[in-house]
Amino acid sequence: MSEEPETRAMNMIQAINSALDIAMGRDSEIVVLGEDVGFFGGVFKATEGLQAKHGKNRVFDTPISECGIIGVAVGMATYGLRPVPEIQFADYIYPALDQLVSEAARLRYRSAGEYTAPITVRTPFGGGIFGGQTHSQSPEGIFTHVAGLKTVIPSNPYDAKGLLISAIEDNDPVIFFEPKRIYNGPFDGHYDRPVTPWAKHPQAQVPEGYYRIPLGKAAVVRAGEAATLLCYGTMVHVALGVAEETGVDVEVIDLRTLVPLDIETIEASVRKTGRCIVLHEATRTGGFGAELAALVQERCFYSLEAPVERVTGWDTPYPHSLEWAYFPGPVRLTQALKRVMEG
Amino acid sequence: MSEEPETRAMNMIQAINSALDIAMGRDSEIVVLGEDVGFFGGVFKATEGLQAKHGKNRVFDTPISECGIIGVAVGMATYGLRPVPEIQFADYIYPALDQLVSEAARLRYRSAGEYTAPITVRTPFGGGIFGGQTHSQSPEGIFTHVAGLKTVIPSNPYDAKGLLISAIEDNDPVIFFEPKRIYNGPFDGHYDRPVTPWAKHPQAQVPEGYYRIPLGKAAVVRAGEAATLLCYGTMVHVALGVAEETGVDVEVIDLRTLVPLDIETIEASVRKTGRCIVLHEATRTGGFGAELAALVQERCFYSLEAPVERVTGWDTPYPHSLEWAYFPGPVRLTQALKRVMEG
Amino acid sequence: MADPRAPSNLPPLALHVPEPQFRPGDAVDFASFDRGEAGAVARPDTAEKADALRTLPYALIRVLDDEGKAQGPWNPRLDADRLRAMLRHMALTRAFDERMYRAQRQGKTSFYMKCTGEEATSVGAAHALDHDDMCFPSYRQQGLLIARDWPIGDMMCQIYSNSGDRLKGRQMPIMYSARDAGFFSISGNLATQYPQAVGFAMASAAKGDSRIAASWVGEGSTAEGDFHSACTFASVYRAPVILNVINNQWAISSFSGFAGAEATTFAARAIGYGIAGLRVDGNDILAVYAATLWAAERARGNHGPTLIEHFTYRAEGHSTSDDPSKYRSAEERGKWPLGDPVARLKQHLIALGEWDDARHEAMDKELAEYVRDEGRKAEALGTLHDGLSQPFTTMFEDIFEEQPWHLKEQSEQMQAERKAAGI
Amino acid sequence: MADPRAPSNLPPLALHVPEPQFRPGDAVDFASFDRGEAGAVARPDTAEKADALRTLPYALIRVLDDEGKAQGPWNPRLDADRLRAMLRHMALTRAFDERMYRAQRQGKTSFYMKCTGEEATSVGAAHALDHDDMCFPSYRQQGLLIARDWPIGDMMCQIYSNSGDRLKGRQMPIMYSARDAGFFSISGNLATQYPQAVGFAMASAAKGDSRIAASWVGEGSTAEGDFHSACTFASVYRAPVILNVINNQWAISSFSGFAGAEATTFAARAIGYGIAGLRVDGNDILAVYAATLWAAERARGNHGPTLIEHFTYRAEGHSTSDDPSKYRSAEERGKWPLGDPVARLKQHLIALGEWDDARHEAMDKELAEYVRDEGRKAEALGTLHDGLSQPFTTMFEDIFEEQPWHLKEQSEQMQAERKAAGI
Ligand SMILES: Cc1ncc(C[n+]2csc(CCOP(=O)(O)OP(=O)(O)O)c2C)c(N)n1
Ligand SMILES: Cc1ncc(C[n+]2csc(CCOP(=O)(O)OP(=O)(O)O)c2C)c(N)n1
Ligand SMILES: [Mg+2]
Ligand SMILES: [Mg+2]
Repeated sequence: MSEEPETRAMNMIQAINSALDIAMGRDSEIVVLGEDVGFFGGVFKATEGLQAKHGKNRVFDTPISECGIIGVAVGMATYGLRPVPEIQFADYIYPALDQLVSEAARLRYRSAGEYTAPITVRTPFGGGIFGGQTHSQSPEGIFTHVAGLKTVIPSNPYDAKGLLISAIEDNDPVIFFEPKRIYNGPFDGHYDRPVTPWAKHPQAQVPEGYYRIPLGKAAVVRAGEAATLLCYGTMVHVALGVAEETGVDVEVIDLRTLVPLDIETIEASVRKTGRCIVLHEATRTGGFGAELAALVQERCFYSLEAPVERVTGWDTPYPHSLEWAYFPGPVRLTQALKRVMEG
Repeated sequence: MSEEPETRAMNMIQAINSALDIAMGRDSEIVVLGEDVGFFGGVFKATEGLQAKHGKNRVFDTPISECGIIGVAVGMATYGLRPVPEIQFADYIYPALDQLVSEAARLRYRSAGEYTAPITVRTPFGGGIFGGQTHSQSPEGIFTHVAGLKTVIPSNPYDAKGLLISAIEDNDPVIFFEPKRIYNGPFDGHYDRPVTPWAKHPQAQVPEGYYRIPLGKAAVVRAGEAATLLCYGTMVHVALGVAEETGVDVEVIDLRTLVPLDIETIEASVRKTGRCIVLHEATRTGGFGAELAALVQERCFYSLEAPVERVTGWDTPYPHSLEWAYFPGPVRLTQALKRVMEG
Repeated sequence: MADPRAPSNLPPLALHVPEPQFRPGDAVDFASFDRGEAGAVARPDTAEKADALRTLPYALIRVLDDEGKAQGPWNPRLDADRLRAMLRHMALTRAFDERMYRAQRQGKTSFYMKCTGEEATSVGAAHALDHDDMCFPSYRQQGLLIARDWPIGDMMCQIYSNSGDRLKGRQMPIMYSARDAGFFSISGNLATQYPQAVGFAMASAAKGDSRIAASWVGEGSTAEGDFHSACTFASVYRAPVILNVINNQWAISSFSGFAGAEATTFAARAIGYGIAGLRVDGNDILAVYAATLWAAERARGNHGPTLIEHFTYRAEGHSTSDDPSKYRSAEERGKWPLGDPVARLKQHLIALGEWDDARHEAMDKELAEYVRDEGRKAEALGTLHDGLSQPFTTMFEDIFEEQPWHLKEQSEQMQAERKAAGI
Repeated sequence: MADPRAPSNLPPLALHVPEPQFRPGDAVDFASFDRGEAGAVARPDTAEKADALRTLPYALIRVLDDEGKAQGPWNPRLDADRLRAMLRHMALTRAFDERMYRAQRQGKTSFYMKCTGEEATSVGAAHALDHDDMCFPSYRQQGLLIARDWPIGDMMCQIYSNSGDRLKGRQMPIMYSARDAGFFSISGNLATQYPQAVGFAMASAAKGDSRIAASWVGEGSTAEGDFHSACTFASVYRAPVILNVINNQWAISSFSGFAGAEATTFAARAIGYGIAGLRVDGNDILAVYAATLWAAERARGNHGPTLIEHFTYRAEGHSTSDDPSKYRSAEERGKWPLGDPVARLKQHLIALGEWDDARHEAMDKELAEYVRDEGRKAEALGTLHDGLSQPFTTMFEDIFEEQPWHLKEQSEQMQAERKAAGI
């Protein structure tokens, strides 16, 4: 959308940092708060330099209270600000759940539009960094179930910046999950191979300036005829990797926004391919993959040649040393693809 | 299971009260705690008389802190007690979410069995009492997504007592959702007709003594050939009502336990009927119905004659005055049944 | 441990489970309660450091004595017009409560909550705040709206979920929202508004504005984590906020001991955070006014937040769903040692020669008629069970700013299904 | 509001955002910090009512003076064997930290956290508690395990997620669980153990047992709602629990001001709940021991909970993922006005004539060897990246007591898929 000037190779952290900086420069109501986000610039460095540039009134550290972080963000939004709180790890978002579910998500509805909560909660999620069960979780399925919240998950630097700017400018509360495994480079699930840095990836060419990617629009990142792979975040790269390795002509759809979902793109693809696999790192039971499978079979039933498969994390906590046995990587996807193609 | 002596007509509150009383009589480690549960006996009277009988060391009021209630319950369980905390309304469980998800659910796993959290969280849920958005929610879909929690939902007094005793005696944390709309009588969704009291219902004949209904086992509450209706709690009665009204020969399955799910009973039924509707009051997107639909199409794909339908609450907060427009009652189910039978 | 020691001869441990003084049927005697003298508590400068205020939370700030005279340094010295306005606002709040309580009992709505006996805590605060200060109330601060002259007809329409309800019938009765009155949307979830108020105040401060924020919770609700978040953030950022705790002694059936009142005062929570804490006679509107004004001045001068405990009594049931005779002595209300806030202000005005019984009676009559008339007008727009007053499709609005496809579809599905079913 | 008033001429509001005294490159001078005199703080009776203890949280309880002499009423008068045992436990903790830190740097595991400079706070507490008192630690209390003579080899195996890891490689390094040592399973979620400790203590009290509970959080973590829940429940039920706050001045990059330290002490939080609060020199193991013993006696006598702030300094980075030179002055550690706990106890023992430099050196050498030997044994059982030490199927165990069908299926699916893929 609109002017895309000078580009520069950025990793995801740099792209997110740029999104925050650019958005703050354009709108003085935007404030950034969270644990260690101020002087230090965040444990992942996503807010680096922002306090020095935009001042302590707009970028500041908080007490270690996720409940308080979201609670004060809602109050700041009531005043007229546009807060962008960071929750240091998605695993630590639960103490804030009441403020998110009962407050931020409900405010517009219960006040019939008198009050709104245009806040964007940034939080790193997902595993693959040996973080054990409390630095690896993917709790998006809790948020997608809550009426009134939007859920956005980028899979590359270009999208991360454009989606984050859209999320911040959106007038509804958005949970913006950042797949921390791919902050520094795309990851196809082959944990035993060297990491490719973003620099080599086309989606790492990020405009320096302002641009938006609309919420609610998926991207077909690989067109294909054989089967539809629905994914987001890190799993996009696993899907693309398996497409290449297996040579199966799959269509890979990066959902980018889970709520509101781009149902049109999904339906069009499954109608064409007749086969579908949904992917996520989160535990399987009740994950967002269940919703995707339910929707696809509801809406494309008569086009389906095989049941919709789910390739997901197991229904276990994310284990530390066994994390590659938990992670739904190429082995699991390849097998599922086989089943779906035969089904 | 086992001895079922003298029975008496009980409503659900009385059955729950009896379960607590009987269980406490057999096991001195069981304690009951929560807001207003002590002297007063709970805002729905489920714990009435227990403090007088079992003493203040075993039945006591708590500060209004759901986080604290579950936190101390986990600690008491560590000591060796078997706490049965009450959360006054399921809508108020969010402040306790971290203690439930990150602690109770994870304890056995993360300590490799050294520590466990055999707690049973009782909480009234669901709408139909003009409770507005904060006394009507059905958040079961959040808990079924969490590895390590069991989720149990009774639909009648007999089951309520037998399931609650099993839940309390279970060595894992259980969230026991009580459908408050049917505390006093079954409810088929015809809100404009007089309430039938439980007394007239066969499942209200409850043994005075000890018995258990195993967790993880569904009940086929109506056998049929035309379509499978998967439901729990209040919706069981809506399903049965529509079966009667429409004369369609549906099979109604009361799931009773959502995790672990009785997949065998579900599969057998859908294989037979070839059609399936899942019902719940919770919001649709990402609700437990999505999991059911996903599972059914995964496992019974080649038996299905029509897509699995979801009859659920809308993706809105539970509205106060429009609650019957939100509630997935007979109108909505009848239409869905028509579609499924035609599909 | 390195070196286990011999067992002690200490007594076995015992769990202390609080028990209120009086239960149903008990004779009530509050003689052991020390009210202190009206006028006895010193009034520190509003710029005083919090360290120097550490004894304040244990005293009870009282202005009106038993003869209705205003005493001591906290006497706000209000003119008679202001006093009469406050009296009227309290009386109107009470009349409104009476009527809406009856309306619920008559089946016109699903639920109601009175604030009887606690009117001073919100009316007094509203008079001391500036009109554009932002209020984050709990569900028992109807007095704020009334003291800000918000139309009671609008409140009634909300309670009836009728066609005049600006909240479109979505919220339970009394869950008002009134942006134009600086009154935040009430939540059913206890204490969530507390950190929100702090956030508002932080935003106002960050912007160099002069508006402050105030919030209210019941003493029972202070146990929630949100209370702690609010106090912590308020202390850390010296937020210009007034955090009110309405200690009306009861939280549904649980007495204040289950929130910690046996061990200390709620005002003393402030000491733990290093912020100012006041404890006022909540049935003495002059004390409430004075304390609020002190806290507001302190906040406006960038001296930080104040926690105010309003010591009062919930004279009626928790709500229309409650029966207090089940858990407390019916005598408590009559023997409450701090009297009734309306009666006490009336006595004060009479003592000043600015009021009399006849005028009071006339006012009560006028207000009852006013409430009745407004009630009729509101009822003409429908009551809860009259049938639905809002178009069905409104249910699917305001979830997001723009309606996404799934809600659009669901809205259409509902309409189609109702049509198919012939309704 | 009823009656809007004229705008005031108060200055605009301003947001206060705390800033630590020193940033990278700053010269450090702690002269303004008032340590107080060793031995100067009175020691109240352990049965004293909390009301009478309200000044204690502002004093700093210190026993060891600058000459290494034990002073005043808090001197626990321990015999030399006990003192040497404590010294050894602290030294072993430090040696263990050193080695495991290096192991992480060598790529043998994913993560490590030291407690350097804070050893006294856990070793001293463990010595003062009874062996069967239950500990609910945070992640920086390895000293508890070591002081309870838990095998360091077991800890190492956990850190390496190797075949000797009783936790089956499921938890991040240092997230120990040791039931036999009365050491609760460590959580990654801050402060959740605090209300759990209170619940344990409540259970023990309800049963008439004599075991008490103790818990630990960092000063940063006191901001979590769980801290408030714990203090509230502890106060309401007078739970026999010791609530420790390890104020090591830093929470990752955020100094204690972001948890409220600019406004008051963390010990003062206790006053807000009407419970006992102590503030001790956390680098003085005799003070830590004495305060813990006082609190334990108080708890065992049914006089209720105690909150203890241990004033100390996090001498190293937050964890192996952290680089403190990015946000604080490197000079802080050296200039810390309360010294180093190992050095101070050593000095004390030497002053008593019960220790000397040669013995100290020998001890350090012996411990280093011991740690190295244990390390080798542990490494023989594997380190993190050696390949997986646990059977894959263990991943699906212990989620529930019995494995339900879906986990059984998933376990089988995983095995089948790996087989199909030839791995
Ligand atoms: C988070 C949450 N937990 C529980 C409730 C149920 N509840 C509603 S009011 C109430 C008592 C509140 O007492 P208090 O704070 O003293 O306020 P009061 O009613 O006395 O004004 C309770 C437990 C709730 N609304 N929200
Ligand atoms: C609920 C939660 N929020 C955030 C974190 C991330 N985190 C881990 S340690 C830490 C700092 C804790 O500081 P403090 O309590 O002072 O303990 P210290 O590390 O100094 O011992 C943070 C923010 C977490 N683990 N859990
Ligand atoms: Mg109250
Ligand atoms: Mg710290």
